[in-house]
Amino acid sequence: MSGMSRIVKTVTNVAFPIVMIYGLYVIAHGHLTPGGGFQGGAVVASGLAMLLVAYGSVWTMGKVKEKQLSVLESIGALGFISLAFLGILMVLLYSSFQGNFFNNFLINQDIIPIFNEIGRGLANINTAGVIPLMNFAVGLKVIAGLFAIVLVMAYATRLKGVKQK
Amino acid sequence: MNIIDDLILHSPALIVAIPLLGAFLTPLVSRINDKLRNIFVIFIVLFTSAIVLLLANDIYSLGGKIHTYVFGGSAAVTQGGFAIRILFEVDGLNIFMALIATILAIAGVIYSWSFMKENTGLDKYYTLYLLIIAGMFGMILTGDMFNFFVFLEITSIASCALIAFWTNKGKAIDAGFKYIVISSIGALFILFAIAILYGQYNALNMAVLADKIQFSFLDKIALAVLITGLAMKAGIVPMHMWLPDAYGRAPSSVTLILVGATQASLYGALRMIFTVYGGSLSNTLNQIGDVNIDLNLLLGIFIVALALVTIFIGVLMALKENNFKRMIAFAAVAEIGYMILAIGAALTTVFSATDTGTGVMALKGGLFHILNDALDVGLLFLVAGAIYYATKETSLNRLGGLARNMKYTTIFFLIGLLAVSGMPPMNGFASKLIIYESTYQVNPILSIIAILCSILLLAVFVKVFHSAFLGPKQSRFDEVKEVPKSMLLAMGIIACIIIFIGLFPNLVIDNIVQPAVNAITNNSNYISNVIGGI
Amino acid sequence: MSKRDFAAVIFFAIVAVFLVFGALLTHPFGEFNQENDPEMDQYIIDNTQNETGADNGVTAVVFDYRGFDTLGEATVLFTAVAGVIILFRRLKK
Amino acid sequence: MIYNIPYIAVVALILIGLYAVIFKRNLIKIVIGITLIESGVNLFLITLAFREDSIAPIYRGSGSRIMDMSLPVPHALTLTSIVIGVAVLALMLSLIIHLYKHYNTLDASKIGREEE
Repeated sequence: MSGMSRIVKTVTNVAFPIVMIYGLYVIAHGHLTPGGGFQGGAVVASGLAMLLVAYGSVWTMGKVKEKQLSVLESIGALGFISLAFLGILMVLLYSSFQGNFFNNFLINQDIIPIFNEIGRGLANINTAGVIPLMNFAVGLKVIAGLFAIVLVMAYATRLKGVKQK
Repeated sequence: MNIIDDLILHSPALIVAIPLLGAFLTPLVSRINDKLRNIFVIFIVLFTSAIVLLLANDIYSLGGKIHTYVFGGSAAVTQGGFAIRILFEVDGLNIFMALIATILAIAGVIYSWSFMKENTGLDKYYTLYLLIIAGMFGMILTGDMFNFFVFLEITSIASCALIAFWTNKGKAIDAGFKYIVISSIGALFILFAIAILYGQYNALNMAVLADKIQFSFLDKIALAVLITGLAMKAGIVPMHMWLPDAYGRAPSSVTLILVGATQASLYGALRMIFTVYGGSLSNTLNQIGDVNIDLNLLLGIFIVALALVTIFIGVLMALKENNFKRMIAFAAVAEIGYMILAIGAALTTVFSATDTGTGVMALKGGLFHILNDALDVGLLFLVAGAIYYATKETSLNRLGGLARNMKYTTIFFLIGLLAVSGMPPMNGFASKLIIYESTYQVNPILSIIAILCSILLLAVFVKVFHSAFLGPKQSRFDEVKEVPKSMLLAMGIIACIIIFIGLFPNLVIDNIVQPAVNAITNNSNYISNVIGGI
Repeated sequence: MSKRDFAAVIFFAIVAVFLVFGALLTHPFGEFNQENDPEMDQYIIDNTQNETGADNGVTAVVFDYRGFDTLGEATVLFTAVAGVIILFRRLKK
Repeated sequence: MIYNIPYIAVVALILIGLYAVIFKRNLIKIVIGITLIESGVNLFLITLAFREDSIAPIYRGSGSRIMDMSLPVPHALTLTSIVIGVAVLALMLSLIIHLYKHYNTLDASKIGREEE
């Protein structure tokens, strides 16, 4: 059994879901309240880092490899950049409009009935066009990225030769 | 709607976004197949180059045109003369630097195919390589100060990871650490200056800043901090210590692209001095007591002094250096000195009313030398990498008699040698001649020192040529074979361009360098084109 | 050794003087007047709801007005992850 | 003058960081110095955003503005700058791990001096 003592693990088990939920809340409400993809992603990644500290890097590396995290991060980044590319491709949708890279193409239109409302200060999730989607993409990227950094560094500095009980 | 027109319209965004997309896709593609990944990366770079060429054609066909691209905006972006969104502003200077970056990127990617074959972690290597390319293009094309900082950081972080690529060598890691320390401090200085400017004028766009700038004392502080930061990144002498280490320890293919990244920082300095501050530098006289001090004269003299020290130290250190790649790196320091010598000489005269073309000529020489330096130094680094690949040897003392086994590499080294030391048939001569002429008109001593240092550089490289390629055949190197075709192809591309520019320098100066010089010297055109154009 | 230290002290002193002057000359904390009127930011505050639909002005700037910076920022993180993984890779195949 | 105290704090942070980078030999202290410079610059950006009697630039309730809002752009720039700082920090610490493995020391003057 690697990692820290049983007390730490129990507390981690209790706190971990709360941290997760809070981070995901911050990501999802990025366009309404303080926060966003980066901040929420950092919260979730710190929860995962807590798991890493409590259970040890060897155990965590057995569960998830940095290669998988890297692929996950690539997917997040791809989602973000393809949302930006869709801004150019919106010319196909509305022929009268001149789209640009990073155009917020979901707002001020009626063709796609998703995220197309304008915020009125009422905290409606269904507002702000591509911003919530970008928040999710960036959130995924930051979770995977920060956790990969912490995991790789922790695994590289693990104590070798010391027998882990 | 025509697809080519669309490509040209969106080209500034695509030039940066496509390498980024490629970088994000590379980890996924490399799960399939190694060869497919290499082909994919080369395809991405070639596609980007094609878009750069399209954009260049568009810019050069209309003299003085500035291609402005608004990110995310479809409606009006600047109302009352302030830019809310990020703009890319591509003029003659931007596209000139982009062409240099394109040549380096193509050669580097082709060279990597064989050169890096035996290493592990190649998927991340290619990811980072594409990221450096994207960062370089971003730095070059952007018209927004903060965006410049972001791409500067992308370039320096990716470069740092690749400098330390051979992690089993302590010195490579040390070089990477030095590089990241210096470059992150430089970048933070730049950010501080940007924040000062933002706090005063509430603008981040270069054209808007150039329009609004008052040249108060705070602006001068911002300029000083900005130039300090960019000089750290460009390897000008007091801050040059990272450069030989980083250039010398990185894999050769990475060094090639690092040359481009360094020059992108130099471009940043040019853009800040001549475009953002240009209008107010030109008519600023400072009174200290009874004496009027022309500020741009002062700045010019300061830069010329730095340049002379840079040339001197570069050449002297190259003379006594024993490691092949570090020696070329010191020669690269000296070459950077030549560029900023021309820029400083230009600053002393180009804004004064009595100028009779000296300043413009110096600028022409300096900009032309940026192109030539990238090619010459890049070719020499590639040759050094080829020798390392074939012999696994870096010290000059232990090399010898390689000309018999590596015929093509020897020829390429000869071309690079003649070019970097400014010998007549090559491109280095064409640009250095302009620099000598213009600095002679500013002050004869400058050009004499420059010529002397150039001759010393020739002596250095002739010594290397003699000790590494000629001389008695060594039995250790009997098994040495010519390097693989892809490396030869990369060196051949650069060598061909060097010879082409050497044979037809006027063609290049008239068509490519002159628009860049016009773009630098005419900053009111820049402002009116960007702000008025929307 | 001492020569190096001397140069470092001089560099440090010059930077210190520049920064202190910069701090003293920046506009007073929190005060805006005609000269440094924040028109760009005011435009964003006034139009963020209509143009981007977001209630949060900062997020609107991060993901819409200056979205390209955010792409760069995400790329920086991506670069760092790639860099850390490449530094701790296995050297032998 | 009293209203420039936040800027003086910024300069103090930057200078302390610069002092650590220039005069300290321990690699970890150099990294701490860089982080301090970065915090100083971030603090500078954030102080530029402040406007007297203002609230955060977020619309609540009725959706109409009742007070002045602080400037949103510096917040966004600071966010970007913080993330960049994290990236640089991660890379520097990984390099230090490697340097420690190679040389068994964190003294900058003893690193990278061996003969090849």
